[in-house]
Amino acid sequence: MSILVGRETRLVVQGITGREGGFHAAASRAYGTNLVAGVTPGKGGQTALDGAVPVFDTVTDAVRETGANTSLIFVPAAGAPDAVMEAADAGIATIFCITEGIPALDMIAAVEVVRAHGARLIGPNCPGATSPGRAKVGIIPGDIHREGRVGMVSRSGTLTYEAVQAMTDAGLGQSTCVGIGGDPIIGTTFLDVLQLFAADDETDAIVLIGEIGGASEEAAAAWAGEHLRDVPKVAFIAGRTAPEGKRMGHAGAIISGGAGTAASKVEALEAAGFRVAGSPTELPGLLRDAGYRG
Amino acid sequence: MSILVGRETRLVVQGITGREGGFHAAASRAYGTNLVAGVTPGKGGQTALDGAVPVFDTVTDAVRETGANTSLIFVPAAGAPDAVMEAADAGIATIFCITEGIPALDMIAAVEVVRAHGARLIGPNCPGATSPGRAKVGIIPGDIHREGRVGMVSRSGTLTYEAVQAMTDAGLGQSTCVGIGGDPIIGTTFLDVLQLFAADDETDAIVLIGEIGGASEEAAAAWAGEHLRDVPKVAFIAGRTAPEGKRMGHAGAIISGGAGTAASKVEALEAAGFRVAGSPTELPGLLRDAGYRG
Amino acid sequence: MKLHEADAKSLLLAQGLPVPAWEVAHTAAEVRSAAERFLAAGPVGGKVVIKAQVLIGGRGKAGGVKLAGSPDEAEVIASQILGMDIKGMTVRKVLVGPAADIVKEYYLSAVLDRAERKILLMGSAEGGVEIETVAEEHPEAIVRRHADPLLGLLPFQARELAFAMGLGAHLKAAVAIAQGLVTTMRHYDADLVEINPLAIILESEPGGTPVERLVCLDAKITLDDSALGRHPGLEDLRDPDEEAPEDKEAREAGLTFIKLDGTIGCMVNGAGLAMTTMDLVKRAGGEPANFLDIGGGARADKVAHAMRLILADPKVNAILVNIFGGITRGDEVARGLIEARAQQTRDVPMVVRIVGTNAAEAAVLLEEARFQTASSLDDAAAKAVAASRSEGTPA
Amino acid sequence: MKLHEADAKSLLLAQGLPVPAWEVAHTAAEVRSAAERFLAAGPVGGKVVIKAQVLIGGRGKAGGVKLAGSPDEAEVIASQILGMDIKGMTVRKVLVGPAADIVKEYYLSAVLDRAERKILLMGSAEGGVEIETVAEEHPEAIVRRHADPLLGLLPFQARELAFAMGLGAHLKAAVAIAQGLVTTMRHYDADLVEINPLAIILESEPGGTPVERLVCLDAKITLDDSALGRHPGLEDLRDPDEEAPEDKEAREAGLTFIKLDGTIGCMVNGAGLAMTTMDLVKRAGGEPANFLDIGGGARADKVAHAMRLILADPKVNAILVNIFGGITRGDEVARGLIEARAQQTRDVPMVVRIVGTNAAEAAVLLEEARFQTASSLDDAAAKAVAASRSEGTPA
Repeated sequence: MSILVGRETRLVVQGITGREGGFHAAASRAYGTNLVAGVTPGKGGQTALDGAVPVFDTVTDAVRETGANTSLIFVPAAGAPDAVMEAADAGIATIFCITEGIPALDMIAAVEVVRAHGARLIGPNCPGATSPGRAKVGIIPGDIHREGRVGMVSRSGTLTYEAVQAMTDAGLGQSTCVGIGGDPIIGTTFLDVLQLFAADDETDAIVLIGEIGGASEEAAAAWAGEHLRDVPKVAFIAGRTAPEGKRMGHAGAIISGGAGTAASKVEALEAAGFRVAGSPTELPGLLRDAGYRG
Repeated sequence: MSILVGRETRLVVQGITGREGGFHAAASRAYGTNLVAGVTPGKGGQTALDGAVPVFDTVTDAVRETGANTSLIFVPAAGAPDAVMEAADAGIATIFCITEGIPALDMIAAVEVVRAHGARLIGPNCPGATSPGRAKVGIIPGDIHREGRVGMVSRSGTLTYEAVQAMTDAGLGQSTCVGIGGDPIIGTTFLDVLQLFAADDETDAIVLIGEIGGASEEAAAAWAGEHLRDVPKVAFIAGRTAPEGKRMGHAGAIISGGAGTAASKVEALEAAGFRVAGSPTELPGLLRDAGYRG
Repeated sequence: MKLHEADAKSLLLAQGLPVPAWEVAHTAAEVRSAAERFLAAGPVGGKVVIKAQVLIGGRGKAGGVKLAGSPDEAEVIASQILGMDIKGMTVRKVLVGPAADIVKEYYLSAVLDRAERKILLMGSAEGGVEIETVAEEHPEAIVRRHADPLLGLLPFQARELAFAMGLGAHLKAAVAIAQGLVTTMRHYDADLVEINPLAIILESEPGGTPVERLVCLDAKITLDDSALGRHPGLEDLRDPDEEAPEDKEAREAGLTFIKLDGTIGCMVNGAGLAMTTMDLVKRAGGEPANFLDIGGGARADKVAHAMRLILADPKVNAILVNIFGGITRGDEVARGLIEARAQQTRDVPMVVRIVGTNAAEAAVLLEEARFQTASSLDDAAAKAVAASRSEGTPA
Repeated sequence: MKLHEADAKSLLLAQGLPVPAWEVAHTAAEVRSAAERFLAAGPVGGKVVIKAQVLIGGRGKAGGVKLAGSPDEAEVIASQILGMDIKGMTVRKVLVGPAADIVKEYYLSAVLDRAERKILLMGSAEGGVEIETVAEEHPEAIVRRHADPLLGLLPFQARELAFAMGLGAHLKAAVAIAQGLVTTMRHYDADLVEINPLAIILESEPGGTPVERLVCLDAKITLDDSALGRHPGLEDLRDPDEEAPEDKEAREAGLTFIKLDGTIGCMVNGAGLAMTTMDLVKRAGGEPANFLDIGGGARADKVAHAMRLILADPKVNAILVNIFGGITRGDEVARGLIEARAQQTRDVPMVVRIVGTNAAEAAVLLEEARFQTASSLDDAAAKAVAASRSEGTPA
């Protein structure tokens, strides 16, 4: 088993008739993901991807007609929190929200509704997840992956790809690669993903890609130090040289008053047994140093 | 065991320093209920009932200091829904709200919050519950009861007393008597209470006191017809002669368009095996006719 | 508290919902001048509609809704409708507006769902008829969706409702209206907000091109009486005809009083027990003259007030007082009865039953004052009916 | 987006929170006349306070907050503060108001709690100092309470917070302020609403009796940039000094640009990768001249725009372009670079790395145009640093 996405994934894409939605729905499907439906209010009854995928007006309709269990959301920011709640209410178990630029307070309510429904949200402002050779849900380029047993989690987009590529180039395949998103309020944290990897019998090593700001790397490290003692694990933190008080694009990447600095994160990770790389390209070597033989 | 209140009850009275709160707190205590605390914001550190009961600023404080598990609320309507949510948030398991005149939509949110906390709300606008000989939480006069094995549930106030008195006069004691309240939005319904009685090994017979309006008697009857087939059970419905379209005091007691009439309720109850009395005084006799030998 | 259509429409409009123009008129002359204005604007169908404003259903069937093609005709029709009696209610005002060119009618309402403890939205493509009729004849034609108990009607819930009602072609308007119903309900603490019909109508754009629009053609709102205190302005919308003067007096005194047609006055504490008392009076062969709940904890003066209300009805020839003391103290009630009898101008036989809190003290007072008493409720009802019969109908 | 104290106070006032009077002044003369008005009203302490309005902490220590007892003194002080440099920010305006007679200071703020995904209220009886200092030295002195994620800060939550902060004697005001902070946060989509100090001050009633009142003496609000689109009026409150002109130009072009002090211009897609690129430049011995994220899916014209921004900095003597195509197409970026070079007036060595989507097409274009390329990020950083060194600092 992989985590979050896999052969059991039955995917519905919300916003499938939009430019990005259509493009990435096609790419996910081309990768082999079981794409069963699309949703665009008002386009129910039509099809997408040249007739291959039925489009519904509501997620409830899509779930009822196709048994979708996973959703991928490309709805614009103004409607994205509603799309997330719609998916949770329709019984979708795993919801990926790619949309960026969603006001943080809108996500507080959406995350709470998802939690009340017992569903899981990944994102928003995330690139999705890929379980190489099984399924890809999101916008991570499919060809950078290689099948294997390293679990990777990151809150960046392209930096994730960089790290995945480095692993693949070094011959280290991945069980699942998850981008959790860089926004202040996200559905699934580093800690949540580490817990999933810990319970996954196909994941033998961990790569964590963090960045400055917030305290989620520290929280994950604290848990890993206790529960993942014997798992080979490496990390990379972006923003070591970022000046204090400046916001570097991601809402998450702002440092103020010493909390959330690269130094504090590196320290926490090393204390928990992570080897911390100075460049993404060093990750594979450090993982082998940590005893990973995959 | 009785239901809802009993020897395990550790009661906190919210609004204990008010006139009604103080009066009924004293009466509940005099009955033998384990009254452990009172709450009035701003009066924390004082005592109530002549020094017998410590008063706290918040329910959280009361729970922490006294282990209260049941709350009785006499807070005025404007603050009562907040008091209910406070109790649920503080970890109170069973919340009785006596307050009347609470706007219905306020209760929708409060009931949802209670549900989310896994707590139980009885009322609002209810007289509370008594488990004769064990505990009394609310405003039902204590001396009308008699210990026994009949479970009684009603959505009226004084009509409940009338029915309880009739039972006691006839020598039929009660396991627990519950007034669920007459408002449109209440925390615990007839159906909920019947389910509790069904699971209670000290309740052998059921008395249900309904009135016109709504459909909660019908819902309870449908369940009882299936699950309480062999339990002796009787009912009384008030408002058989009430004119259509007039609101008879209780917000709950309004008939329109044929739904919620006394006739529909009597029919549903009889179909479920209830014997329906023409007067509260007939309840004991009918219960004996139904085979109850308590 | 029920609102008139025109007032309900004002509240909907204030919440941003689409409601076609209207005016309220109290005289035929006002109707004529309103009709002139609306007809001058050239409505699509060339007519105005005149609708009786009464707080009761079925005014259409009763002839309370009519079309007029000219100011003259409007005036004539208005003079027929104004003053008309519809199920016991006198028409004192009418609503005048352009007659809509209806393409299709729908039904949409927001109500309290007591079983689920949520706001329930009910919609149907079978509009223009009573929802109870649809519920009986085509239950499958009714679409139901609950609003989120904490967040209200979310956009996706409104969309689901709109699609299920077949309003996909008017999605944006349908979503706004459905959310607007819940917003209206929450903003004004309404029990019920009903649009029947919600209609697609044909309007002409400035250039003359016909265009379809989804609008609220009729509106019914019932407010939660318990919440009126925090909406003081809404009290002004109360129709004085909705309640009898004595009902109003009672309400202002903190009593709940509803006048009925019988001869036996009833004074009870608690609504359920009051209804039960009426039921038992009827069962014993009598006819209750009123429903009267003095509420919990009533003092002597309130009891005396209640007695004056009962005696104001000339048909009353016997009185049954039934008090089960809990919060209410029996001796207070007894004192109120004694005080009231001292003031009353007309002698009516009275049967008093007081049990519960301070019943013993009450019994002493009642005996001293030589009231007829009863122990059980059945006994009290029988005695009151007997007293009423022996008195006969007063002149 | 950070707001000045005066603007933050305006938003709090609009939400009904108690904020003592103030005026904003841009010149010493304006300060003098404001001081005259406030002193004429006879404030309890007989003084006015003059506070530098800068978007950075520590202005008090820097001498940006002073008291004055007369209009003359106010004018002198204002002329000292206006134009003052505080941590690199020039003071262009000041806030003037009556100096409060402070009985006790508290701290209260509403912030986003990322871990819990809720609004977190933090309060402390240790007001007037930086909360970070309190957190380090007396962590037990900080009270925390989460608002309900769907309902906001409920009254009981606000009461718990107030009691825990020791504000039981000012319960009603403390509850209103705590709830008001959350209301303000939700109403304007703020990330942070901070009152430091929240203070009990002594005021004199009309009769002259001194009375205690809980008020917001200072206010800091940070708005969520992602939500500014739905609060168009708030954009006017942006301090033009908060961002450099090139940062603003970039923002308006949909780019994220932050000017730094180094010599190597960076153009990257994605914030995390952009920071990583900077880190690797530094690790290779260079100094990045900027942070620049062209975002996802950037087209050729956006890339050209980004290049102009980089080259506008005369210190830039080498450029590193690092693109990992996902949504972004490598060939689009390559075309943008070629277009930009055709327009540029100054020749700067450039190292380009493009991988991911359409990287092969990009490679062909870049080779034709004779760009220096790199395969790995480390390689690209090393080449850029080498290029920068060989160029030296331009004149």
